[in-house]
Amino acid sequence: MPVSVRTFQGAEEAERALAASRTARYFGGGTLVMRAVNAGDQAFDTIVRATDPRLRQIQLQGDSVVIGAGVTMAQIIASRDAAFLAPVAKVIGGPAIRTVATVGGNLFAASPYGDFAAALLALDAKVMPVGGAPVPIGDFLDARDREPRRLVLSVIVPRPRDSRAFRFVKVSRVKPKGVAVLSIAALLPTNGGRVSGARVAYGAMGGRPVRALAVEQALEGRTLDEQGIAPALSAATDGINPQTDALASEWYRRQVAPVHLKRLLLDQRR
Amino acid sequence: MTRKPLQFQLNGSGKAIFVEEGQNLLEALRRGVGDLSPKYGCGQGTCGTCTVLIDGEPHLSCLTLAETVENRAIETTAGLAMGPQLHPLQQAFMDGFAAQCGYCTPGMLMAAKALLDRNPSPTREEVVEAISGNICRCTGYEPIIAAILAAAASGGGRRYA
Amino acid sequence: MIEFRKEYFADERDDTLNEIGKPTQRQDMLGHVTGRSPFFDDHLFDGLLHLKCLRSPHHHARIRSVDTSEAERMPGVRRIIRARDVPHNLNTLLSLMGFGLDDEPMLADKKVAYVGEPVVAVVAESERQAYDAVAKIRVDYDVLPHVLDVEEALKPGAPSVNPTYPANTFTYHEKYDHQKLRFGDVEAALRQADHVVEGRYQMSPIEQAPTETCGAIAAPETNNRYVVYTSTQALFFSLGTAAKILKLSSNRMHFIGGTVGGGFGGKVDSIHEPMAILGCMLTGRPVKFIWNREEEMQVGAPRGAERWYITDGVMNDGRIVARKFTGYFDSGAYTRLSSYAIIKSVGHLPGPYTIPNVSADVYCVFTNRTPATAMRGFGITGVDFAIETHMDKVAHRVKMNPIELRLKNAYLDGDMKAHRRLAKNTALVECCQVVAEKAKWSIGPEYRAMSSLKGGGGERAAIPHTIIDNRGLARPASGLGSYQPPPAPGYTPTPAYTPPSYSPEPLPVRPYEPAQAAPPPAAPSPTTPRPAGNRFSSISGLRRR
Amino acid sequence: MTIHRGRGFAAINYPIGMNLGGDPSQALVHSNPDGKFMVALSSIDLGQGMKSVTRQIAAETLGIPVEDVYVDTADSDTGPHCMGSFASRGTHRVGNAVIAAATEARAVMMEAAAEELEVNAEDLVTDGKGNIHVKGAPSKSITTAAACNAAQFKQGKTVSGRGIFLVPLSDVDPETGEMTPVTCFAHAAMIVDIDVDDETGEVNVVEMNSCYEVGRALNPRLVEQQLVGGAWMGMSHTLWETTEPYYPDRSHGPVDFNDYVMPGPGDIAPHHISVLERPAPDGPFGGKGPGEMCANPVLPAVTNAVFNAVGVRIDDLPITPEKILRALAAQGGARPQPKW
Repeated sequence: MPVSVRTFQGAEEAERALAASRTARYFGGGTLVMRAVNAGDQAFDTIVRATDPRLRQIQLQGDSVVIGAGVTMAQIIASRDAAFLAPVAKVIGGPAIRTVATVGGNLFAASPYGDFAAALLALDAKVMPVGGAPVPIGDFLDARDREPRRLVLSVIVPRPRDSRAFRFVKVSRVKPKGVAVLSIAALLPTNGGRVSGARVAYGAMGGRPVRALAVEQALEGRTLDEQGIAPALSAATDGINPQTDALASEWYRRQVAPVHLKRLLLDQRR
Repeated sequence: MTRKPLQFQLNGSGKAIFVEEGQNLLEALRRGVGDLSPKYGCGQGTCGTCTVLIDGEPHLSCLTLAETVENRAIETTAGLAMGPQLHPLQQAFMDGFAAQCGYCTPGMLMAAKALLDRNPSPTREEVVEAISGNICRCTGYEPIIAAILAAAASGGGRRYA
Repeated sequence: MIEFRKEYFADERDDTLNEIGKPTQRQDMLGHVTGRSPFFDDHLFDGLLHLKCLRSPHHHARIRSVDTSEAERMPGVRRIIRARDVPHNLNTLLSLMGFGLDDEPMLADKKVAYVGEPVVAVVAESERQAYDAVAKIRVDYDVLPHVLDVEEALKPGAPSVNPTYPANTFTYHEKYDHQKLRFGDVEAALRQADHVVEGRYQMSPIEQAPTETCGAIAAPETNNRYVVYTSTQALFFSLGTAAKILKLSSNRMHFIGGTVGGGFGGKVDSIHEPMAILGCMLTGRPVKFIWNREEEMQVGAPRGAERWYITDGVMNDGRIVARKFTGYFDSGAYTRLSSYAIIKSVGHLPGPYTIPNVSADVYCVFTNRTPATAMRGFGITGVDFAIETHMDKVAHRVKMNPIELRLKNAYLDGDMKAHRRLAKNTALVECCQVVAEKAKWSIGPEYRAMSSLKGGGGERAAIPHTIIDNRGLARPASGLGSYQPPPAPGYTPTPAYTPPSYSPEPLPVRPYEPAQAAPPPAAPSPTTPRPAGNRFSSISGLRRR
Repeated sequence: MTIHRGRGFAAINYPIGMNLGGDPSQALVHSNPDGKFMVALSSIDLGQGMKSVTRQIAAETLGIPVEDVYVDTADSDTGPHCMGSFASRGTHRVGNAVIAAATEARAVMMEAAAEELEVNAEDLVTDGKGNIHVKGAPSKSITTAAACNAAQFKQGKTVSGRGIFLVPLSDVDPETGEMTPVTCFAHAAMIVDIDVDDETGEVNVVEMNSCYEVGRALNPRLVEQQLVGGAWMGMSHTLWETTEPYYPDRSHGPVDFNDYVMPGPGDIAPHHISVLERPAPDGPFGGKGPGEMCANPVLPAVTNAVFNAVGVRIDDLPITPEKILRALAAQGGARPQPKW
């Protein structure tokens, strides 16, 4: 079936068009959809686009920054308001991918992709569906592969009070640009030198970005030194089910997750 | 199969063609306009051989829905030279023997131009980052990195920016 | 970064030539940097059709039925191509050089033997329409047991992969299920050695990964001919293969190529040209057949995996007195070039060393995976990895400087090699010396004083008393003889494809004249001794006359 | 985290020219009336520089400047038979065929010049700059352009030549493997320094030192291209590449350049190369052809460096971080070996 392209002014119309057809796909930046079209993917025959300016906006809203789903990684890198996310955006693909890869698209990318979504998960972002109410990103990701997809308008990202409290690392086999063996995003608020309310998320350690709840609990009230993080490291993969793929096996991902977690928590850069 | 009219600037001159729905920019440039300088390498966004500049930014033409470039300015390797006068990047690639089979070269040149247009005197790390989405199977990258740095040193970034 | 050490072998060179040795710019560089170098797909045709294949989802299966009725009704479809549409649907690449049994169909007919094997081809107005139609083809398979490991494939009762070679091994010299190398008495030497060092080495399958994927465009030309723009790296391999498969006179095809976006061995197999031409013959329109990247990586033949076992007999002083190889080349489902790579490999053993006793048994094994083919260093890269990793183990065992171990065993001008020809023009010693000096890896004065030109020959030129055997006589079950594809009616290999019987006029001197290296009387053979050296063209057992 | 430095060595030789022979290549050379030459081949330039190296070979043989020669590759209507560009046969086979063709064409050009100068062709030499003159008497001279023009318009001679190079097919003995595999060998030795991270199994290639013997370097820049790019590919074969990550299991086969990993521009290490040139007896002007062999020493050198760094032998390529980690676990940790 030939592919038809439907472009809408408003995100709401686009959402309605998507909801009306099981064989329609939303076109964010094209990194997923155009690749599928080029490969003759038979799963969809309609591409839905929206030119809604809201999708491309980055704006401050209280303690949060609201990032349109159509905002690209290049926009994130250039944005002052989203500067804390630049280190994450910088490791998504090469320059020519970052000019099109969108925040919204990353929310739907299957492992080993989706590093940006892992960062949003650690930052406790909320996903705003078109014409809906904000959904905690964790719930959104859990439902992602089960429920019919809804068009995302934006993500609402609480800005870390202390920029040093947010840390991110992407481990890949190829330098400087490679797909993730795993990525770790950690929000590590401290109170009197002790961690309080940590959020830690993995990318490429399962079908979709997942929180490391055991690690978060083990970090509570601890100091970020060899001794303080020891319990967190031993809990690094509790409740985590990494995948095996061309880049690494489940075994390897389990082995090195604590190592890279340690280096992240101790802020050891290589 | 419905076809849509499309107008855009290619290397400074206006183009008006028809594209099939769902057609990517790479095919539109190659078959529609006859600019064969961007090459097909994967159609997946993983090799960079089809890199072109859209409004000055590097894009993978195989992942670009052709109809989205309406009224935008596209640059390809075919437009790099000014008549017989090679662009400093082209000259540096020649002088540095930075091509073997030559298939990745147009994409490399565009990725490099995107860098130099913004950052006329990049560090080695910035050059490495700029071509990190472009696969070369022949050269081992070193001659390409050296050529881009040489072009920058020659003021290439500025002269043609 | 690079230096030319002209002082080495200076007296063997005249460095005063006009053009040779000059850093002349590449003739093709301007085309490359302007994006104007004409690769095969840089030729535009009105009404170009696109060809895509339906491929096997199974490692091994019998094809029960194929239903293309729905696909034929899909928009833009101009032709569905089935096995029965291929004039001569069984081929092996090296038949063009006069050896090899035809063992691979262009489109699978009775069964598929690897995931990705093409079964049906669709020719349509657009690439998308071809994909859409392929998706509508229904094939009913009987899944068969499969084998993926080379040593498993050799066990009795293993699934038989390739009907032409039912025992899963290529047959050499109409006689053996492997290629032998015998030089001296390895077993006796191993018994006398101070140390026996063993190793197992596994080379992975490697994709050539040219940035330009393989493809060809065929178009009707005037005079009832076909013009073919191709990415082949072997123009007359592709031309001859197309002529044979399509039963088409070679001069009715005009092949144009020669500017290729990387090959590395992956563009020898000549798969796209005959398919595109057939599409063109059946539709009367220009047809393009190109692999997408996924096909290039998983359907395109890699350099196959190799498994090597090496056993060395070593003296305390580091002299290697015996080296024994057992090698398994994973050929995948069909022969392509693996049988040939093994001969090349055996001729290379035991590496650049003079070892008085050497033996090798190397098997070309069929498994249910993508067929293997040439790739940069085919037949050598894998075994060199094995040999040199093994040398490091030997050095460690005898507690010796690894470079000194190499030098102690290095081959020198005039030494006899295991394939019974004298070494000439060697330079291993100098390479070791120079790199040691560069990297400040110290070696003893006696080793620094060595030269490839000195100390070779004499006793080292002798061919030792050699033990031979008839292990691995091809099992009667072997398809040889029992399976002979009918020579394609109307197809007669043109002279271009059979080695000319004459020798061209003024030739540079060739080092190895058979006369100068006449084989010594071999040790008594348990089998009827055959005249040393049968024709290479009969390695496969099928000799074209 | 502990990083262990390791150093590995390997030495190799490589058979140049297709194994066993029986693989002819042909070339045709002809001039225009103004003494500018064309070389017609059906050989392939896939990046190795076939067009360029045969152009220099033709110019050298004809005795004219390289600018006066152009090479056309791979047209089956105009280019005579060639088996193809593989098995390190291109430079060796096609180069020799071009020498034969250019020699024949040169002879006609010299006869034409001799007739114009009224001397014997044997007494004439070319200066490589477009002139033909009497040995020892540079003043008695004619340009190659004038000679070719006279051949065409006055003497009715075709300044052209045919060449073929065939190494006759070798026998192979089924019992002993006796054969004449090839006519010459290239050589290489390499020392690689690497770092191994014993917590992640990651390997970082720090530096490569190499010495390659390639016969005469017909064009040093083309040789450099092959050696630099080939060593990169050797790194890649050792530490990154495979179409079947869990061989012999077929699952998880890469389908794109994200999964089919190769060293990126940020992974490459400084490579210091020394080139030795021992001319091959039958190579074109002694050239051997370094295209295939250049990757080979890297695989074992890196593998041996891993052992030197952490004391584990990984005999199964590619050496992924996982394989190193599993081996270290089995060994009970890194055991750095003495450095040389």
